[in-house]
Amino acid sequence: MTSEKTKTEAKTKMLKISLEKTGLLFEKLSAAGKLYIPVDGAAGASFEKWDGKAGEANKFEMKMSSAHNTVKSAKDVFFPQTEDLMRFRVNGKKIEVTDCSDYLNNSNNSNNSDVARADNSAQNEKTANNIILFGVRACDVKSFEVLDRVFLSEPCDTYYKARRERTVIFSMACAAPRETCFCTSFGIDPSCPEGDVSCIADGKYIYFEIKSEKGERLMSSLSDMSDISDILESIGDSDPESVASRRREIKRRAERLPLSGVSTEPFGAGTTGRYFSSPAWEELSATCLGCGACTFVCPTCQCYDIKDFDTGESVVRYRCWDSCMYSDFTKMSAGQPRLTRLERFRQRFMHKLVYFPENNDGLFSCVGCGRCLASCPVNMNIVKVMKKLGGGAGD
Amino acid sequence: MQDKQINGYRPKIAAFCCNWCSYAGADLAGGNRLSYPCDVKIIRVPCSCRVDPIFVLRAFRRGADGVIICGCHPGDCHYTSGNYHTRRRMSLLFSFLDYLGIERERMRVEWVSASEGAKFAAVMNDFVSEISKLGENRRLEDVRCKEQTETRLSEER
Amino acid sequence: MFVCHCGTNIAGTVDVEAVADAMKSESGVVYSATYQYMCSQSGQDIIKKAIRDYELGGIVVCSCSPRMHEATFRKAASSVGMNPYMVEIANIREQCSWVHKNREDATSKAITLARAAVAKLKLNFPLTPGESGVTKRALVIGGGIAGIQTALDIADAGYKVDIVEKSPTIGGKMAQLDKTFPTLDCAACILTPKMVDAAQNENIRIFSYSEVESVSGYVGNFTVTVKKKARYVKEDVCTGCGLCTEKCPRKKIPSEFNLGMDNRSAVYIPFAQAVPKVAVIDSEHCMMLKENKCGVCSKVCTAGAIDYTQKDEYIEEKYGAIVVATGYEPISLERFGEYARGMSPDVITSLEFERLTSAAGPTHGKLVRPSDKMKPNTVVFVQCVGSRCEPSLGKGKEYCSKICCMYTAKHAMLTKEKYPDAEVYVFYIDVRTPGKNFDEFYRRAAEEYGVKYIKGMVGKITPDGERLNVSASDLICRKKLEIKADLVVLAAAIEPSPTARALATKLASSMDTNGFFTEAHPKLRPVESPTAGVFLSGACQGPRDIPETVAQAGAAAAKVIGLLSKERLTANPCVAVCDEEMCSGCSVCGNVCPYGAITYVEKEFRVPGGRTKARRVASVNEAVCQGCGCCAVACMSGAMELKGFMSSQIMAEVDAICRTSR
Amino acid sequence: MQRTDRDALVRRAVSLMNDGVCDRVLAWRRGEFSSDVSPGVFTDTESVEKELVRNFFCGANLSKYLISETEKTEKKVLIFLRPCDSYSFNRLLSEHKFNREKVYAVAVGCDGTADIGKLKRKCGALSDIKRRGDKIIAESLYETNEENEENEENEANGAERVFDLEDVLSERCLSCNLKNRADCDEIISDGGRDAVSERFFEVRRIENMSSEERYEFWRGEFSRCIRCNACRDVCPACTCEKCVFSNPSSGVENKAAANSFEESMFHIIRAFHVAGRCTDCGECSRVCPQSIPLHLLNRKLIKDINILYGEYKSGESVSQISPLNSWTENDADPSEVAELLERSRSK
Repeated sequence: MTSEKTKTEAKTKMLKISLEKTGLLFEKLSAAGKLYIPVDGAAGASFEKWDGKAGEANKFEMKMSSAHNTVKSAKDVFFPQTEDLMRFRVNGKKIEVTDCSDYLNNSNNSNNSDVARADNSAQNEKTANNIILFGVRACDVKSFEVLDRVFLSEPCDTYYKARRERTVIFSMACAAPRETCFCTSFGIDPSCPEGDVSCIADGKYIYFEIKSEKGERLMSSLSDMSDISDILESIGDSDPESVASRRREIKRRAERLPLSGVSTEPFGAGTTGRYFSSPAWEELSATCLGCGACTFVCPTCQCYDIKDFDTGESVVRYRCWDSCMYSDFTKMSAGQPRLTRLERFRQRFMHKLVYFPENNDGLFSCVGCGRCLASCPVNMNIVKVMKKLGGGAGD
Repeated sequence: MQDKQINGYRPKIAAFCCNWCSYAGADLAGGNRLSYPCDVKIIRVPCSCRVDPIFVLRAFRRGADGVIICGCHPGDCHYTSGNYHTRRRMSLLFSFLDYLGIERERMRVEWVSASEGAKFAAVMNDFVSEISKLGENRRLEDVRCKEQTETRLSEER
Repeated sequence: MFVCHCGTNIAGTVDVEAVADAMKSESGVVYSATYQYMCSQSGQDIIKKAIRDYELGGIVVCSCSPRMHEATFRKAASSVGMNPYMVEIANIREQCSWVHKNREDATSKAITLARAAVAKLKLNFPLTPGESGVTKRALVIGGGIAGIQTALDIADAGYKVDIVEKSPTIGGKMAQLDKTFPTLDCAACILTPKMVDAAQNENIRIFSYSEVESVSGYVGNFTVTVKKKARYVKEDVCTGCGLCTEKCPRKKIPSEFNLGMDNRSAVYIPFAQAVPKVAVIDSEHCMMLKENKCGVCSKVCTAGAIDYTQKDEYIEEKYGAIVVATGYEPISLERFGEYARGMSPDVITSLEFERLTSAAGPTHGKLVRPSDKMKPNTVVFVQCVGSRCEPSLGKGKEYCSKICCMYTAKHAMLTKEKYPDAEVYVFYIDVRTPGKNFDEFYRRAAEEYGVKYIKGMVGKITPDGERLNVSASDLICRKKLEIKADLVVLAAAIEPSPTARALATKLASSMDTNGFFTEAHPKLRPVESPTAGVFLSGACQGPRDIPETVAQAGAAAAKVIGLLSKERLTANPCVAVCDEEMCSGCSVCGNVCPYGAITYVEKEFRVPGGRTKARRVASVNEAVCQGCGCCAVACMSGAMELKGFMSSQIMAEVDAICRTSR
Repeated sequence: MQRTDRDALVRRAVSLMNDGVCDRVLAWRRGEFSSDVSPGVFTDTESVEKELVRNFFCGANLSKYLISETEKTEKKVLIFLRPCDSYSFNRLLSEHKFNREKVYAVAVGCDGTADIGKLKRKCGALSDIKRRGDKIIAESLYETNEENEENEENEANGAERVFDLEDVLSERCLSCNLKNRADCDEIISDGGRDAVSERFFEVRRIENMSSEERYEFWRGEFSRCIRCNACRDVCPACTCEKCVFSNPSSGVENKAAANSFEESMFHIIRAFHVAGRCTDCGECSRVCPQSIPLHLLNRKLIKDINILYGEYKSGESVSQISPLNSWTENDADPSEVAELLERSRSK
């Protein structure tokens, strides 16, 4: 590393590693915090905590998914499906309130909070609360921007913030899009994702481009470790070209996707009037089941409910994901604001395509990841809505 | 085995008893001073058919290690057919929980008539010793409930 | 919160003060006290005063079983204006202090039970019982002495009564008896007048040769379908002349009345004093019915009462009360091969002995051996055949049949009276004679008549030529006995009528392990079944003799009269209730309801958009619902609930119970 | 292609609409890709002609939509019932969920639907899927095999893969041998499939595990549950006005599978609430975004019911009563059940 110092800034921030050695890299990274990577499973890929048990000859049992395309997004690393906030304990006739911030420090993305709590004790105390998210696709990186807008704006959500700040994101250029993908419609370049460290892989290497101070810090701490120099190489002269060609290829692949032509043009701030009363909602929502599948797999959906659970000993106040598709969503003493399925269905898509950009400088709260297309039990989705409404049904 | 502890472990047992037979049977066991472990706590229901599978799960959630449902003997139900329904529901529930890997031995249905005080005590003794052998219910527990009970207990100590 | 010491019954094992103290800090509890006997007047006064002073919304009494004193405390609470259903009982006696010995454990369990009761009480709400009318008519099932007496007493009070009797005549077992103990007066002489009274009483209807087909409804409002079996004789036309029975060509059918010791014809009148005195055709043996050949009876009947085309008839009637008087049967002695039963006709049961000595019996009252119609010189009576049996033997009954000691003494005496020179032995385990003039009766048999009472059991009886070899042991003299007997009489145990089990199911009445009907309380409510409106009379409830049966029949009648005299009944308010907003009308609840208490109605409900929509929902008939709660569990959405035992209440109890320390 | 081809359906729908018998049609609607088929409510003949589709990807059971659709019209709702759907149809009818008078039911044949998840896992990103006889031809968007990645030619054309029909058929279709049981107004075809696999094979596999293994198996499956309620909302047996899991006073209400207990609680209670009513239509497993084999829960109950209380197929008739709502005097005692089931397994 030291000998490379004379080279240009850009080059010092670019490193590479042989694909075969990723297991070793993960082992190093997991020492710096909890490492999550996309892993293939029976139900498709999901972000899992790397538990790198070293097998023979440094072959690790846990392999990164080649698809990088997880069923759920990685948002629950920052915004878990359920999370305890505080606890009320009735002691005789007194009530005692405790903050659950202990758990905040220890929580991870598993919705098995029981499991999560148990395995935290073993973690190195110093790094226990650091999180490293590896292999995040461009669309998901973009989705964090949407979530940040919601949770980090005042009043700031401290629970989210604490986790977000402690997380280093290794993004990964997306070479394996699905037929349901349409991130390019939202101006996202799948070949060149944002993140703290932006990665791209070809058949032989993963290339790292350090994009933030957080990324820089982590990478240099890695380089300081012994025997890491063996695996983490500086890039050679031909590498920039390999990377560029790989990027071109990924872009080309994205352009050929069946949904790449979906246009966001007709939507955005100020279009409420155009779509709100459209008769098309009736047909679009007719077969919606009102389940929360789309919401829960969505990387940008950020609604939650706060509920109390009586354990018998005390009452735990926790929050959990909620879905605007549910009939009891934002139910108040006066009733629900959106009584019919049509209204709830409309809310979800109007929020993604109109309301959110209106309040957030034109930023759509959809990143075209295609998860809801894959998950919807009735195959009704945002693309169909956009095509129907954008195709003139709106006016 | 009166109020005896096995390795210091005391199981928690919820016993649902129908008002007409089993609850009266339990009363008779009392009347005849037939003892059984105090870990058994009885909940009175009009008929064993009032026991919803949800109650059984609720008991396990709240840390029960065993659940026993007692009703009139088949054919003797005060409400004609209540215990026949119990018999089917619980047969299926137990088999289903077993399928999910929950120890079948933790759940039981017993028919105890109002005149079977001795049977009631014997059944409870047997059930408690069986549950004591199984130990704590680990597979169908809600850690949120258990964790906090443990906190309270350690504080009390 | 009131904690009862119950003398030392509770306080001996449970630290009642500790329980009261612990409950003071329970949320929601504002008052907690203990007292020696909470159920006493002064105990109740403490409760009443606290309710008034603290304006309590509900109370928990930690005491004996709610089956004992729940009603007492509810009454006390309601006397000071509290809804009686705001009272909960924590059973810390029967289910705590009496069954646990360790004081610490018992106390902690008592606290838990108290907490569970508080948890439930917090979710209680006042309940008001519904009301329903009473049908002024009673049904008596069984036409033996128990049924007849009950019916006569009820009819006497001016209420209509129907008797359903499965055989062609009323009279039951008593009609088969010869003399009755301890007075030795003739059974027929005291029974037949009652039978006639019943037949002639204008308030009584007799459905003979009939069975209860189905029962629905509830106390005060039962609907019963009675199946009148086809007797092929028009009951209202037949004069009972008996000509048909004489002319009937099929005569070799064992007589039920005489226990097969003589024969009857296919068309028959069970016995001379039968009520109704109407012939009946036995369809199993009648040639006309079976093969359409014969028709003699029809030809000879001058009244034209024979009707081969008769069908079973179903009669539906409403009743306010039902009395079960199904009586008993002697057990089958099949498994008692050691007594040579079936090998020799001279081994008979006591009931057969009654027929042998009866003037109306097969021998016209002449006591002879069934085999050769000769006078028996040595008669051996064996007691407890099938009674007080070891359960491990797999035969007989564990209980004492109660009546055998006395009737055996009677039989022995009758034998001696007829043949003073005969040798009469009675083998017994114990002679039990608790009853007015009973012991005197037995002693007369032994001392005056010289009946030889031998304590010991007969081991084996073997036919030996014309006589019977009785091997027995004399437990007092400790020696083996061999007796050559001419006649052996077995005192067979008695058991409930085999038809009772099915009836109990129809009535939703419970039975004990022996098949006898269970009383609501063995001491305090001996003639009521646990099912409201169903009463018990006679041996259907357990072995008993005639005086006891008659006494109980009168008691049951009094209960029925008390019920029928009410204009309205207040029902149990702990009944099912449907939350119509949540009900989806799927019919599951109706499918499981054993009382048909649930019907479905279309109701209008508001839907979004200011419109209304008709939806099918369940509706509970509170007077019919008995509160089992089966529907509440069957209901998936939880729309159906059981008042007094709401899911939330039961779950609160579960929570409280499971919350305890390990 | 399917036993009842699309044109027959379109013709009937159009003529029934033109005749004024029906003004709403419940059928399947084509989407963005060949595998993208949604259940659809058609209200005009034009969209019927344009968008109605009947193919290998028509997975959705349409019966449940009758509850809401019959409320929306004065005329009749036309519904096409495949053999399996007819059971749900009967079940809903027996629970009085819709007015039969307002439905025009047409029986259509079926020879199976695809397990799209299975196909995608085999092929990655799909551009097109076709069916030729008993073969399924799937075209990938690009070759996912890394070695061939540089092959531009290959990528442009996509890779074609051929499967046997049975390899990509839904599990429920493999063991299906149902015939249409509904009292239909019209039958276009009542042809169904013949079972090629045993319905309870998977259940038995799980039963044969040790208790520990079963526990771990289900724990693993349930841990993926995100409580999106898709299984419940699609289920034709889940027709409560308000689900106990959405009702705060039920004591089990919860929005999230907060821990392993909640995960199993939801599925245990749900399986129990549909026990004896579940028609084994398999929609729960089909729609699960996390691919939890939920139908194996229901099938276990069906299997037990069959063994303990006699063969019973929910939805076979409208008048049937669920075995959970009936009884006989000689039912097995809970204490004998384990042994009885064990014995039936070893047979």
